[in-house]
Amino acid sequence: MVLEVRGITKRFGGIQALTDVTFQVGKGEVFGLIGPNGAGKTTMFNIITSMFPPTMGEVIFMGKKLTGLKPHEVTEAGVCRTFQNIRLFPEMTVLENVTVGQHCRTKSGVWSSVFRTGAQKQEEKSIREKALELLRLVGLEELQDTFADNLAYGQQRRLEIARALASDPKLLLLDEPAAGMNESETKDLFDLIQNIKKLGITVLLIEHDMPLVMRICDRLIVLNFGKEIAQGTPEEIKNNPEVIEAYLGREEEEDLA
Amino acid sequence: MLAELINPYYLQVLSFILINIILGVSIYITLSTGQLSLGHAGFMGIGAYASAILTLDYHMPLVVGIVVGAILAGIVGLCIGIPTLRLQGVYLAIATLGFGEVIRVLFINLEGLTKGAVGISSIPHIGRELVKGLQDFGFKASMIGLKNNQLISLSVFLLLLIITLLIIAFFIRQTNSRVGRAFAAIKMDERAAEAMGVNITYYKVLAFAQGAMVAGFAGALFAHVTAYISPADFSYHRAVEILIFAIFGGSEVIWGPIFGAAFLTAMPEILREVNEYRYMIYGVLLVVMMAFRPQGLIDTQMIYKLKQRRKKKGVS
Amino acid sequence: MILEQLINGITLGSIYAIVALGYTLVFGVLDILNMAHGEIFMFGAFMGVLVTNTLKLPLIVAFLVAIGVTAILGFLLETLALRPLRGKKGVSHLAPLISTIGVSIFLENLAHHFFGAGNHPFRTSFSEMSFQIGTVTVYAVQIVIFVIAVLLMVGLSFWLSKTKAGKALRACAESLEAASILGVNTKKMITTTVIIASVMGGIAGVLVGMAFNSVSPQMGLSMGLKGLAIIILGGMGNVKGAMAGGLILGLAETLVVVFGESGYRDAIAFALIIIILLVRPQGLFGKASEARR
Amino acid sequence: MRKFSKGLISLVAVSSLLGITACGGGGTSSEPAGGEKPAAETAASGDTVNVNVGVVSILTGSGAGYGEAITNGLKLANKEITEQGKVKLNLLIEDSAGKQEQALSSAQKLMNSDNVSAIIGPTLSTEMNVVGPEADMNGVPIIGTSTTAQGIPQIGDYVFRNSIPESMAIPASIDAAVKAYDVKKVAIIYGNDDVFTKSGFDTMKAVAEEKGLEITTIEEFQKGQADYNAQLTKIKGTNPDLILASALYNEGAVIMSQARKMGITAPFVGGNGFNSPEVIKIAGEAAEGLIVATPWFGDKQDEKVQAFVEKYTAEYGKAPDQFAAQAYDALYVLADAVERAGSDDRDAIRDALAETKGFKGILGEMSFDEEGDIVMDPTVLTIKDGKFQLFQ
Repeated sequence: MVLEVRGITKRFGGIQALTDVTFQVGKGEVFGLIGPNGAGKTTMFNIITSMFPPTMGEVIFMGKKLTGLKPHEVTEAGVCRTFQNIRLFPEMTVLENVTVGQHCRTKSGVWSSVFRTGAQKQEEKSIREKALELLRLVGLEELQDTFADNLAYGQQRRLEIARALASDPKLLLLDEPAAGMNESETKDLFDLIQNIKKLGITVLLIEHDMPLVMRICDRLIVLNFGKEIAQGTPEEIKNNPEVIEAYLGREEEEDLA
Repeated sequence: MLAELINPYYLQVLSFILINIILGVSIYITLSTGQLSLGHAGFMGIGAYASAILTLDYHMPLVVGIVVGAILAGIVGLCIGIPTLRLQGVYLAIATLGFGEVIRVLFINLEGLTKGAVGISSIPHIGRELVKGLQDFGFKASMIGLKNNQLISLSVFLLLLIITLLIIAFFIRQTNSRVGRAFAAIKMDERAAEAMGVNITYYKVLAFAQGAMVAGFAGALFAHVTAYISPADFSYHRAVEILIFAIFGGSEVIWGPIFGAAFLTAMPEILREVNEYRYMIYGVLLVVMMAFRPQGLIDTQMIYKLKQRRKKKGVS
Repeated sequence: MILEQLINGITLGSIYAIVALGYTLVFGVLDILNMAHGEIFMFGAFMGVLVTNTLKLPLIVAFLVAIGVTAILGFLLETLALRPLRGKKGVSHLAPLISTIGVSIFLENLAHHFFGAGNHPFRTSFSEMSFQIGTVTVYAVQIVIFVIAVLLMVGLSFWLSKTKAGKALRACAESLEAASILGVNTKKMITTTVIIASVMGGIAGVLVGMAFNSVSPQMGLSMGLKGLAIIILGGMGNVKGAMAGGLILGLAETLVVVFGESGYRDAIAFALIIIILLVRPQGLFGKASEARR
Repeated sequence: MRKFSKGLISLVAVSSLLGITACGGGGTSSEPAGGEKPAAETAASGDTVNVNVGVVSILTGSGAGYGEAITNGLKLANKEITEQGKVKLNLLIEDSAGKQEQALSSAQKLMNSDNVSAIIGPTLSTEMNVVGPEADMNGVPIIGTSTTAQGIPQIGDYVFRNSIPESMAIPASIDAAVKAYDVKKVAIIYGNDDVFTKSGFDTMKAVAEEKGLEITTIEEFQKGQADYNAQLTKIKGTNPDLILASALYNEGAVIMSQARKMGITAPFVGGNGFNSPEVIKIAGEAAEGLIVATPWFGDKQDEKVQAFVEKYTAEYGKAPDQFAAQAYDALYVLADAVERAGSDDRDAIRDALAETKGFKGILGEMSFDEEGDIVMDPTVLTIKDGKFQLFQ
């Protein structure tokens, strides 16, 4: 197992955001995390990446406990994420954004940077090469010198993925990557996720675009009001009466189509 | 020819500009991780007092005094930086303001060490010491056709120029490196930087301590250029003045505070009438800059465009 | 002796509290530290001097003029220095702080120009009124200051919690966006808040002038920094905390003198800022959750 | 490296540009920089000695009031000196804004661009601490007219002052007060964050100890404080016969006002900074009983003094204070020295200044001691019936 989420419960003040959620993600899987708005999906991401601690439960990644680590230590361990409400570094160029992603895989400090040691120069060169390679992967190579702020919406989503990939993750957490994308962009995203999967990277995906989810995910978990209501393959989920009810009750019928 | 060009007055003004540039750089470093410090006058004071006391009371060489002063300010910055890390934005600014004032009160009250409000006078002067050193080697001002005071002012200026250029070069290189990118990432989006594997605690404390150290360094130089310091030199107004260098010139790129410090220091010399309204202008400047150009006159876009233009020219 | 010192401390503390109330109101609603508050306070004090000493008009006129002028200053502060920053893309949360520092520097030096650097006497027959309790002389001004401080605190709490306008204001404090969706005219509410806060500063200014017979352009900075310390002590945006914090600081400063360390009197406020921020950033009376990070 | 050299080029460009503009701004002065002694040539052309005198004073900012009085006093003196025609002094006035850095820049300008033979000023002791050593090193005689802190004349051979230091004023006034009121116990209150009040306090404490007076308490206050009640209540509790207050008149007047209101009736002794007619304006009746020692007494029954007061009032619309008077006398002392030196040579003027003995000015009779400090007997004054009077 790459990721084991064990009995996660999270309370904010009086609000129960997550209740005893447990699931496992196998190596190389694309695992979907779905549910209506406010179901606690992003909260789950925040707990996995240690942005804040769970009230109860723990997260194990490749046999290592993530709970209690600092967020950057989680990234170092090989878990990286994107954000639902895109959080790029707006005043950096596209290329620079990706280089920041490589931060925890590189090590030049103040002195080697200031004195431009051989090792540092070598490292800078390889950082750049790798960043360009990743931009090629997401199709933004042409725009490398553009400020991230000036990118189109879909491009920003892809840049965020490239930036996350730069940290050499074994597990990639994508938070609604298709949100706001048109049909052709969504198709490109589908291909991109397939490619990421081919690289041997496990993907945990939050997404509202059900056709995309059903096509790309190997397995899914469905949350509603912070509780698991179903877990299984897309086929099993589609036919689960509880899931249908949860979605029907929220007038989002077509989402499951 | 040379003798007529070298006017101690201009060199004096330029020397103060250089010291203020170093101060501008010091606040730039702190700001480059998005931390606003109103305590830089305090760090400057620590550097100045430490160096003055070491050279005057303990007869240490100037170099030792200045370096120890800077390091001490850096250490204090470290000690302040770590606990204040959990404070954000406004709260950090207020805490540093409190720190700066406490330091000033300590300067006033620790009379045994600092001579209180009366201040420390006859601090060894960089230029005079340097020229004395040269004379010991048998070098005299008249040998290059200068008067003694011209040589003194010239040596102060050149020394400060070299130091300033080194500091600027240091931080330009740091900015264009992994460390600088981490700083910038933290400034733009702390949470995203954290998620990308940047140890924000480490880099924020690093930036804070570096800023404190550079401010302390500038303070030590200041003490040895004016040869007299008193607690009033390191008040809240000084902290605001340092901040204005960065706010006016711009805090996104290092050229911003450099320009800000140079322009605002030279302005009252060139336009003496401005002096009367200097602080009123500062006040209006802060408000106007925040409303119309919060990033300062010189920003990333501007530098970027300049670079693009140069690139194009290179091609054609 | 100690009784007299207590009265001194409470008087000073009440003044601090009135200054801090204005601070805390703006912070509570707008999340902005108004660094120019001290200077608005100073202008209020100068209006008092101008009216009573220069124009020889009665004290009540002084209060009215001070209220009027500080209200205008508050309005200008909001429209010129704060509103342009609001909702603008890419403006950091530090911008209003810096902008109000700008206003404070400007006002301090403007006062220098208008009124000169020196202290101005503030003589009114009212400030001479006193009575004797045992061996202790109590001045009417001291009582008035304390009463006004309490009234303002109670009034402000009542207004915030019970009246419609106050509720709208608190809605603004929760979330400007949500308040405007709920139909609150946020622009008007914000302007009102800044004006009320400024007026409270103005009133405090006149009271200080009366109590200490001294008004100078520099008093704004010193009082402003004290006010800052108090709201950090009492919890940002906390009305009762501001009152308690003011009294604590006033008494602490007086006691430091009593125990013979008057040289550190000014340092108390600054040391308090640091200690409170590090140990209990939500302030003595704030709720812990308010100050996450 | 490329980036670095680019930076270097732009910085050099910026600084040279500033240099050029600074030249443009500075070029308005009467003498071009460079030539060894341009003034000497003009001096040779006439019978009278023609000398450039630099003035560094606060013309802008919070201390501008002092600077105004000083420059007014100087201008008035210069007008008279020119009329007398024995020497001709060209006053070149530069602003220091009360800041050390700017005072130093201004002095550098005067010494190097304008080639002055002597400097009067700067206004504050803090400024003199920075400017003095530089002037001394350049061999330019410099006279402080308002710098009263300890150690000023000791900066060097070229540094003089004609303002009486606290170490002269305070013993005189304490002496007088002790005699008149049979003082045994004194309380001290002083501003601990200001150079002048702090050094004044040091003197007060030393004098009180030397005279065997019991110090009941020492209280401190800080700039910008409006409330002195806590300190005064404490002083009141110790019931002193005399209160020594080292404060600038702005704060001092408020302290007296609050003290009297509290029922403290003991007389006050103040330092140089406390001595101003403004005290009466601010504190009103509460100012009664303030004792100060001063070189300057405007109501003195002396022809010279009255003539000065009359002329000054006619010219500037207000009565002169001690700063104006000290500056006025300083320029006369300098003119006297220039006349004796007979040239604009800096060293000659210095030597002549050092020999000044028994000079009779509006302040009284004064000399310089071997360190360049003033020697004279100050007058002790007290505030009575709403004005300064001789203390009996």
